Order: sequence, then structure tokens, then C-alpha cells
Amino acid sequence: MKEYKNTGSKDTRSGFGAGLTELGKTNENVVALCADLTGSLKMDEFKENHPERFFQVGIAEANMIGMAAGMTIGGKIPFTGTFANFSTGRVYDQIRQSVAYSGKNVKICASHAGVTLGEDGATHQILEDIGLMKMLPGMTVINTCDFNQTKAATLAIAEHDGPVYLRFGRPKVANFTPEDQKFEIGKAVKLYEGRDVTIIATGHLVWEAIQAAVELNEKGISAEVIDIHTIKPLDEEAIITSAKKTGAVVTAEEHNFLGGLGESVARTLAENHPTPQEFVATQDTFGESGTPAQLMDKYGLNSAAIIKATEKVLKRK
Amino acid sequence: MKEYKNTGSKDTRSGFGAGLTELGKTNENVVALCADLTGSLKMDEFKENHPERFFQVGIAEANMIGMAAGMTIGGKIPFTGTFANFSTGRVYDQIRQSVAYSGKNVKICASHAGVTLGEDGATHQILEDIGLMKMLPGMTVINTCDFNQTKAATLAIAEHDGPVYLRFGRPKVANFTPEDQKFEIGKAVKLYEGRDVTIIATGHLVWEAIQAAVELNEKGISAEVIDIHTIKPLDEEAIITSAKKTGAVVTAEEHNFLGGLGESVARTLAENHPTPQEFVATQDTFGESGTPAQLMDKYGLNSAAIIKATEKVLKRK
Amino acid sequence: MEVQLSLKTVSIFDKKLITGHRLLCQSFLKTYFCGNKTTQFKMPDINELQDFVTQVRRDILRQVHKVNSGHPGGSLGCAEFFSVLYQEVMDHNTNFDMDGKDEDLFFLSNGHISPVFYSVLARSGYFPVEELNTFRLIDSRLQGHPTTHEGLPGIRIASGSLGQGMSVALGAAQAKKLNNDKHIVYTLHGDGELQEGQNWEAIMYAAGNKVDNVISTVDLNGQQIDGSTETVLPLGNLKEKFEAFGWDVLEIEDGNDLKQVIDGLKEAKSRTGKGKPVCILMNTVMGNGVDFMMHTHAWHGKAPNDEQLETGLSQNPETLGDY
Amino acid sequence: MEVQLSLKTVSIFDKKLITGHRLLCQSFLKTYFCGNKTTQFKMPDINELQDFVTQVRRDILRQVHKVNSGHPGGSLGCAEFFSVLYQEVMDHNTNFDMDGKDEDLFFLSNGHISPVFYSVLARSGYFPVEELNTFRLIDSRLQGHPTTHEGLPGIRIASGSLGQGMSVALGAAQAKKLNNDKHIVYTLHGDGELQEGQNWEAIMYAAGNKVDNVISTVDLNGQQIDGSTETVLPLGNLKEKFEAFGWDVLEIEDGNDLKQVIDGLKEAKSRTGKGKPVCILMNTVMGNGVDFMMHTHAWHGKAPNDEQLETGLSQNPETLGDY
Ligand SMILES: Cc1ncc(C[n+]2csc(CCOP(=O)(O)OP(=O)(O)O)c2C)c(N)n1
Ligand SMILES: Cc1ncc(C[n+]2csc(CCOP(=O)(O)OP(=O)(O)O)c2C)c(N)n1
Ligand SMILES: [Mg+2]
Ligand SMILES: [Mg+2]
Repeated sequence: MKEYKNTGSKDTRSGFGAGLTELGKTNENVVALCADLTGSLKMDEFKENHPERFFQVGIAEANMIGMAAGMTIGGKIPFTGTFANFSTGRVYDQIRQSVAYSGKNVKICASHAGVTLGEDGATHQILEDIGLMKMLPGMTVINTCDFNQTKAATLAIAEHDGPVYLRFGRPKVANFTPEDQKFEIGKAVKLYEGRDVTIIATGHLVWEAIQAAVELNEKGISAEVIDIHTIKPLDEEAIITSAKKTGAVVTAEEHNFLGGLGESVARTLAENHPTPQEFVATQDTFGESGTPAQLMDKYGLNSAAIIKATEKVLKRK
Repeated sequence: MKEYKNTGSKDTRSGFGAGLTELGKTNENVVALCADLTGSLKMDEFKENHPERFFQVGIAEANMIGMAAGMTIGGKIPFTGTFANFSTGRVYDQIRQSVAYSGKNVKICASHAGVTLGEDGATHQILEDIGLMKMLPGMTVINTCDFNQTKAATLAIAEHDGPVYLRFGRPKVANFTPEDQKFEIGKAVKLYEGRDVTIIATGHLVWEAIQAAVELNEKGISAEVIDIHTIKPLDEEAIITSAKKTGAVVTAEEHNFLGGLGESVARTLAENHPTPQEFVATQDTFGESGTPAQLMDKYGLNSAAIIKATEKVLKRK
Repeated sequence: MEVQLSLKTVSIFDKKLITGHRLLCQSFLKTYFCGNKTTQFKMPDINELQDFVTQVRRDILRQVHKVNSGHPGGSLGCAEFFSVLYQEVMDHNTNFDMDGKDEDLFFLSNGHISPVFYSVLARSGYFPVEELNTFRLIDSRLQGHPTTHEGLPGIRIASGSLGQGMSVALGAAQAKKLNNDKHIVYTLHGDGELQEGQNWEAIMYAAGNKVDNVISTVDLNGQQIDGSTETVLPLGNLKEKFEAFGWDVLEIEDGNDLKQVIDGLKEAKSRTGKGKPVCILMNTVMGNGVDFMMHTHAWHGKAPNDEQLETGLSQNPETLGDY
Repeated sequence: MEVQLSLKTVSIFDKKLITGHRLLCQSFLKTYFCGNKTTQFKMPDINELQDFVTQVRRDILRQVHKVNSGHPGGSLGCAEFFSVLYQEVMDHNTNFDMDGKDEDLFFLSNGHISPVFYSVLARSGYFPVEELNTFRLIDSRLQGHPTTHEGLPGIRIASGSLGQGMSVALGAAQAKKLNNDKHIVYTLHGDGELQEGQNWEAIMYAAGNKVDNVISTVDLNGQQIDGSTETVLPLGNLKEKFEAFGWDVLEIEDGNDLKQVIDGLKEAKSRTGKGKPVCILMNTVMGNGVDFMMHTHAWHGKAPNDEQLETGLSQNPETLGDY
């Protein structure tokens, strides 16, 4: 079994920061906007290198989104940065009208998604943002799993013409995808080939899925693991092909089981190849304060939960 | 086959208005708030009868939601009224924090949902609101199908303790459910028993589903029709039982196929009884200007679309 | 006499325009040379402009009447503003390019008054005037609210959901500064619309960041959907508000008087580039020019019936040719 | 001497309190009779209050230090305000009832300064002070930002996402009017928080609808996360802004001076019921009372390490007993 090595834990938001810094140097059309969270978003370096291309909008996310839309008129490629809740739910209608419906080339970059935001608690821990953004026509929705992938995604979305939602997180997590990876929007990455079950994971759950697959392998269960960094457009072919092969699916996401990746997969399969599926996700509750690890544990967002779900879905085959 | 009679076309929003008027007389704790759309929401009568309990907040939906939350402190039962887009996407974070997470007894009542809003076009035609609201823990989500049901639902939600999203529409549509119905939140209504396919419809699509079932019956296809006015909490038992019986499902909603009722049903079945399913819904596009009928037609939201979907899903059984 | 600059945006070389602008073109061919782009304005012919405005009013009524839907009240009140802006003030290019570099830009925040916007865009040469016939019809580029989604030339952002336009304009204005483009970004907002908090975010940002290449006009017609702004939610003293927020504010006492609108916009333009965003508080009459529609919110979003249309049109006789 | 009214909300009959409030109770047993509800305030003992504030500062530091997370800066700057409000000004009932009829209410809009809120609630008798030990821990009622979700007495709305609190307060204030309840609704807002547009919607509503049973205080510490408000997004003249929006505005020159806070809140209270909402612009020092935390945004949301905690505590010696 292939071994995925953690080359040193890093936060995904730093991957975004590194990507943005690089973009600042290579693409002069890239501008960045932030709503009073420059440090948290790791945008300081971009700001220092290019003060004229950095726009501090204060605590006014709606204005930030509108301004970003306006900056595309004039050829800029705006990257907005704030926490995931304030990047989506706070400004849904602004994104809807001024960005998505208007077809503007805005990159909405969102940190601190999910319960791993930690101690700040539920008002800051959005578990619905994937669902919010995936419902907008024309929106690309990406949730990256580690530092390297986040950096690669940040570079890739600058090349993509159209609105993008890029979701990443706060805590340090394993960094295991290749440093030199090419990030293909909309293309699922198969991490393990398997026969018995397909585990489709996104974001922080990808590393957990790898751990689960290793453990399952020891138990004699062969798990196919798919890193589905792009939730929209969804790589339906990869999902259907794998589900046909294994006949059982587990989805894993740091998100409410309502409206997110899990439901997108269920819908894809219901339309093409109905398959038993289990949902590793939060179960329609708000989060709470705690350390990221405690919360992943309490809300069933780790390899143990994936293993449990796998065992359950296998019985349903 | 049972005949459902249109007792005279009426708009669902007038059902809301009638319900609110009645509540004004019977429940002195009921207060109403509106963001400069009193006439469109049919709240005039309540306003005239109880000026002291009617709060005109102007074009400031965020403030309206916050105020409604605050009014529950002091024992009021606030009903907010504006268009569906401004009731949800515009104020998602306000609903999330001040209403849902705070557990406030606010009734968010939303008219002009979906493409049947008509000529105003896409900025006003939200096709994501069911998805938005269903992802919020503790939120009850209701989409009514005709005048009588909307009125009954309006009365029922006043009795329910907790946040509710009530979605209805603009155009006159068939009024066919009983005038004296008891509205049970979370309980699906079976309109036809059937063997071959389960049609699960909500809102304006319920009448279309009835028409489809009648036509399908003539073609020798026995359709079970479920009016699923409550999308959350979802009557999963009714769905699973019916799917087990028929082995094929069509969902029908005036909403994006991403994130709405269709995906909730797909998720329920994937977890319990994987079943081929087709989705009558908008296909991830924005709406546009046009008459309600033209738009229902263009976006495949009518009995013809339901029949086509049924025929397709039957081939997949 | 400086003739070069009036009605400047209508290119007679654009074939699509010839039919629709028959009268218009005839009239200005008599007097003017039509340049495609210019930068200053001098001595506009008020009578020509008045004819333009009258025709725009007809267009508004006919668009809305045909589909029995749309917003005549606010549109009529802003006919002078749009006409002056596109015919006399803005340095713009009818050869539409989304980026709008090296030209002035305009953003309509209160998108519901699309009928006046469409009429003026068409009659300024952005698209054939005949297309006004498709207003709010299915498959049309002339959506109920302006949108980029259908590729209508002249539109750079969708609006309709109120309160978002100023933010967009500020972004465009900041992009202009980055591009060393000295042109101006104009916006229009409803007065009721200012109840939306996002406006005040933008208003605060603009002053704090010295976005002084923006001129935002407020259509002070005192009306919104449910009644007068005074009964719905009083806006109080808007001049004080904008000034307290750090803007340079000027007023147009009668926004339905062409001369005042021209002077007001000229004055506003002269105040740009001085470290403050500029606001024009423009008093208008909702439904202006159609007697039974005036001074009331009743026609905010209601179409005239056949008879009412006739009355309205008779008060605004054909000048440049109906589409 | 009027003794009845100081520290009035602590019920010595509440068993849960006895331990945590040992020192506190001892101190006021000496002088005061503890009533559960009162309506006026007179001659508070400033030294007693100062001890209360000092203890609150200790509580803030200790809460945040323990979990290495939370917001000490804004909390410290508002220690006087909260102490005066709950100890001297508000007519409130520690026997918590969500509806809060016939008592004053308080809403914290800038929810991140929960440490000061929790400390003052606990020491006013809403819940055991020992519970401060659970701040930001998993399964705690003392969430990172205040919430009703875990049933913590004293909290009537969740906050944390900025800008929503004034709207909620206005709703509660309108409900009070409907209920013929003459009590007052108090709110607190960060200065940076005022950049959120929803505030201005609420501010406009309150004036337009004469919501004159509300006293909103702005914590003017001049700091937010990324720097001073001046560098992030200047708020300009807030007095002019609130006044242009129709509010009655008063200022507290030094919001870390107990007497000024008491006088300011008294004065504000006397201005309620006169047709205008009342705003207090309260100048504070972020991080007040802990020298190395003062006058900088650096401690907005950062916890002290062990050593820094010691320094901070040494500058604020135990007065009422640590939890
Ligand atoms: C966010 C939002 N809320 C509500 C509406 C519905 N609406 C459309 S126009 C209007 C009134 C606007 O008033 P004003 O800006 O004064 O424009 P006028 O009526 O004068 O044309 C309202 C409430 C909307 N389009 N967008
Ligand atoms: C809607 C929203 N946007 C952003 C944040 C992140 N945030 C938390 S506190 C804060 C700064 C608040 O500044 P201020 O109100 O002055 O409070 P202070 O720093 O003085 O305590 C920000 C941006 C938030 N909590 N909510
Ligand atoms: Mg108006
Ligand atoms: Mg501050």
C-alpha cells in the first residue's frame, strides 16, 4: 500500500498565503481585499510586497464582495479574504448578484471553515458554506486538504476565468500532497485504488480518509480513496466509476451532512447508479468551542468515524 | 382515481395573508415585520387591523431579522415578510446567528420564491432558498402548494415553538387542498397511492405532479404522489416506505436541483434504500424574465417534465 | 459655437442605429458633427436634449405598458439625469467593452428603473432601439433588472437586489486608479435604497480611502414601494449624513430641470480629484412628465393600462421616433 | 446614606454563589442590604466598585490565559462599563428569565469580549464564578462568544458575528413598548464593529421610529484586529454621524474612569423617553489595566503566556477572591 508521508504539519491557510504571495509576483492583475483579518488569512506578505494592490476594507464584508466585483471591471483579478462564514453566509446575496450572476472573475478565499476553527465557537464555525456556494450557478467550489494543495489551488484559480470559492482552514494538519503538483480544477484525485468501498473525502477529511484506508487494509478491507478537492464542478465520472466498482460509498467532509459534498454525491449516484452511502459529516448541529482535535472527535470527523461508516455501509451492500 | 378539484386559482401569498390576518385576531403575541413590500406580501390587512403590532422596517432586511429575533425576547411571535431572496440569501448570517443558533421563535415568511416570480428576473428569483434554510440546525422549512395549504401552514407555524422558514409564491395557481385541513409540520401528505413510481413534489410542483399522475395513469403507469410541504424535518419514513414499494422516485421542486428537496431525498435513500431518482428542478441556472407559465415551461417545471422524468426513471428500475 | 460635443455618443456609422434613430440622426446631422468620444461639454442644446428626454419618457411608458410590468415611476423621474449623463456628461464609448478602460463608467444601483436605462442606452447607440420591444420578455437581453448575463452592451453589473451598486462602483474606481485611468465612475441610487446598510459601508469606505473619482447621485423622489420614505422609514437629513461620512455633497434642487441637472453634474465633476468622493442629492418627482403618475408611490412598479398609456403618451409627444 | 442599591444584583441566598463570592459577600454584608431588584442608583461606593473591576480584570486574564485563546484587549477596556452597568445602573434580575419582562436588558453586540461579560455576570450572581474555569472549553456554557445555545443565564442572544446586536436590541425595545414595560435596553458595540452596514440600518430605524428606550454604547478604543481604526478604515466623526442619523449623543471622555462611566450612564438614562435613541461614545483604552497590553491592537485576540499573566495579575491584585 502506498504510503502518504506527512512532510511536516502546516495550516492550509498558509498554503493560501504562499500562493497569494507568489501570484503577487507573477501576475500583476491580482489584487487582494481583506476585511480586517489580514493576519489570520496570511495575506500580510502580499500586503507588504504590494501595498498598492492590497485593499483593506474594514469589517464590511458586503462592501468587500461588491468592490471585488467592481475591480474585475478594469481587468483586475480580485482575491477576497476573510473567515468562511463571513465569506459566504454573510454576503450570499452580494455574491449571488454582483459576482455569480454578473459572471465576475472574483476569487472568494475563505479560511477557518468548519469546526476546526476551534475555540471561537459556533458563530464562526460555518458548516454550510460548501452547500451555499455550490448552489450558485457558475461558481467553482474548492476545498483543499493540505498546505501544498491549497497553494497549488490558489495558483490555479488565478488562471481560471470565473468566480471561485476556495475553502481552507485554520489548524496545522498533515502536509502530504506533492509540492510540485499540478492542480486540476474539477478533477478528482485517486489516492488509493480499492475494491470494497469508495471513500470520497474533501478538505481536512482527506488525511483522515488515508489513515482510515490504511487501518481498513489491515482489517482486510480494500478502500478506494478519492480526494475530491473540487465539489463543483463535481467529477461525477470518477464517482460513478468507483461506485460501480465497489458498490459502497462513504463521503467525508467537515460540513453539515445536509447540503454539502455528501448530498452532491448521493444525487449523482441516485441519477446514475444508486449505491449505499454513509455520511461522515456533522449531523445538523452547530459547532462549539474546543480544540480542533477535540471537535473533530466529538463531531465524528476523523478516521475512526470513517472506519465506522465503512463498516456500516459494507453491511448494507 | 381520486380527482383533485381546483376550487379557483389563488396565489399562495394570499393564503399567507389570510392566515396572518386570522392570527392577528386570535393570537395577540403575533407581530409582523415587513421590509417595504407590504402589498406584495399581502400583509396590509394585518397592518390595518393591528397597526401597533406591525413594524415597517424599510429596505433593511438584516435589521428586520435581528429585530424579529429581539422581539421574541418579550414573548412576541414575529412574522417577517419579504421576497424569498431577501428573506434568505440576503440575511443568511443574521438568521444563522440571531435566529437559528439563538433558538428564537421567528417565522420567516417568504413570497415570490422561484422562477414564478416572473418578469423581475433572476436577481429576484431565488432557486436556492430551500437549500439555504435546510442547512441551518433547528430550522423548520416549509414550502406550500396552494392557497389553502399556505393559510393552514401560517396558522400552524404560530403554534410551533422555534424558527420556521415558510416559502410561498407570487402567481395564481390551482387551489385544491381542503379548506379545513389540519397542517401537520413534518408530515408528508399522500395524494395518490401508486405502485410504479413515487413522485415527491413540493410547492407549485404539487399541482403539476397531480396532473402528471392523471396522465401517467392513462398511460397505465401507477404513480404514488406525495406532497412534501415540509422539507425539514423531512418525513423520511414516508419517502423510504414509498420508494421501497415503487422502486423509482421523481422529485419535483421550483428550485435548483443542487441543494434542495431532491438532494435531501437522494441522501435519505442513499442512507436507507438506494433508489433510482430523477430530478425535476432547475438545472443549475439562474432564472430570467418572462411570465410564470413561460418560465415553468422553459425551465422544465411542469407536469410534462414530471412525466418525462418518470418515463426515464422507470427505464432505470 | 461648440457643436462637437452634444449627443456625442450616437455614432451615425452604426448601421443598427439608422432606423431607430432616424429622427434623432436627422436632427443632429443638421447641426452637429458626431464624434465617438469626447471629453468636455459646452453649451448643450437644451431643446435637443428636451426632445431626447421626451422620447425617453415615451419609451419608458411603452416598454412597461407592453408587458404590463416594470417600474415607470422612478424611471420617469430620472429621465433627465440619464439623458444628460449619457448625452452630455459622460465620456463613454458605445463600442462596448466590459473593462471600460479610458472611459467614464456608470453603475445603476437601483436596477428596477431599467426602462429609463435601456431607453437611454439604446438611443445613445449601445443597441438597436427596436430591442426595447423585448423588455422583460422571455429570452430577452432586456431583463427586468439590468444584467450582464445576457450580454447587453452598456451593462457592467447586474442590479435589482438593492444596495450593492456603490460597492461595485468603488471597486471599479479603485481599479481605475490602479490603471492610471483618470476617468470618473458615476452611480445612481434610490433614496429608499439608502436604507440598506451596505450603502453605508461603501460610503464609509469611499471617504476613508479618498475614492475621489466617484460621483454618486441619489434620486431623492421621496417615495418607495410602501409609501413615502417619510412614512416608511425617514431618511432624515441626507446632506448631513453624507457630510458626516466625509463626502463632498451638492444638491440639485430640481432634478427634472435639464439645466440644473447639467450644471449639477458639471459642478460635481469639477469637484472630483480633490480627496473626497462626491455625492449629488437630486430632488426629482416620481413619475415626472405623466401627470397622473406624479408625486405618488403608486406607480413605483405598476404599468399603465391602454387608456393610461394614451394619456401619458399624449403628454409626451413623439420627438425622435418611436421604436 | 442610601445603601440599598449597590452590588444589588447579588443574592446572598443563592447557594451557588456563596463560595465564589466569599470575599465579595463578606465585603458587602458589612455595609449593605442586598435587595434583588431596585430601580434607582445613588452614591455607589467607588472603592467597592473599583475592587470589583480589578477582580474582573483578573478574571479576564485568567480565563484567556488558561485556554490560550480569547480576547483580552477589548474586555479589559470595558471592565468599568460592565461593572457599572450590572452593579450600579441596570435594574435586572439574576433569577434569569429569557423574556426579561419588567427589567432592563443588555445586549453585547461585539461578542468577542465575552471574558468581561462572563466575569461580570458570574460576579453579579448569574452563575457560579467557578464556571469561569470552563471558558472556551469543550462542552462548556461559556462559549468563545456568548450564546443562548448552552443555556447560560444572563445571555439573551448569540453574538460573535459582528454588527447584529443593535437590531436585536431594537426588537427587544419595541417588544417592551408593546408590553408597556418602561425598562431600558442597553447595548455595547465595538468601534470597528460600526463598519458593518447593518448597524446603520438599525441606527436609521431607531431614530425614524423614536425607539427612545435604548442606550447604545460604543467602545471607542480606536483599535480593531488589523490595527487602529484609523489605519484600517477611519470612522471619522462618530458624534456627527450618530447625530446626523437622529440620535441623542453623549460622550464619556474616559471610559476607564468609574465616576465618568457612572455619570455618563446616569445621564444617558435621564435622556431616555424623549423621542430619541441615546448613544454613548465611550473612550476607552484597549487592554486597560495591564500595562503591556494597553494602547495597541496586538492584544485584541491574543492570550498572555504564563509570565505575562503573572505581570498582569500583579498589576491587578486579588480583591474579591479568585475563582
Ligand atoms: C434588497 C432588496 N430589498 C427589497 C427590494 C424590493 N424593492 C424594489 S424597489 C424597492 C423600493 C425602492 O425605493 P427607492 O430606492 O426609493 O426607489 P423608487 O421607488 O424611488 O424608484 C423595493 C423595496 C429589492 N429590490 N431589493
Ligand atoms: C461579521 C464579522 N466580521 C469579522 C469578524 C472578525 N472580527 C472579530 S473581532 C474583530 C474586530 C472588531 O473590532 P472592534 O469592534 O473595534 O472590537 P475591539 O477589537 O476593539 O475589541 C473582527 C474583524 C467578526 N467576528 N464578525
Ligand atoms: Mg425613491
Ligand atoms: Mg475597537
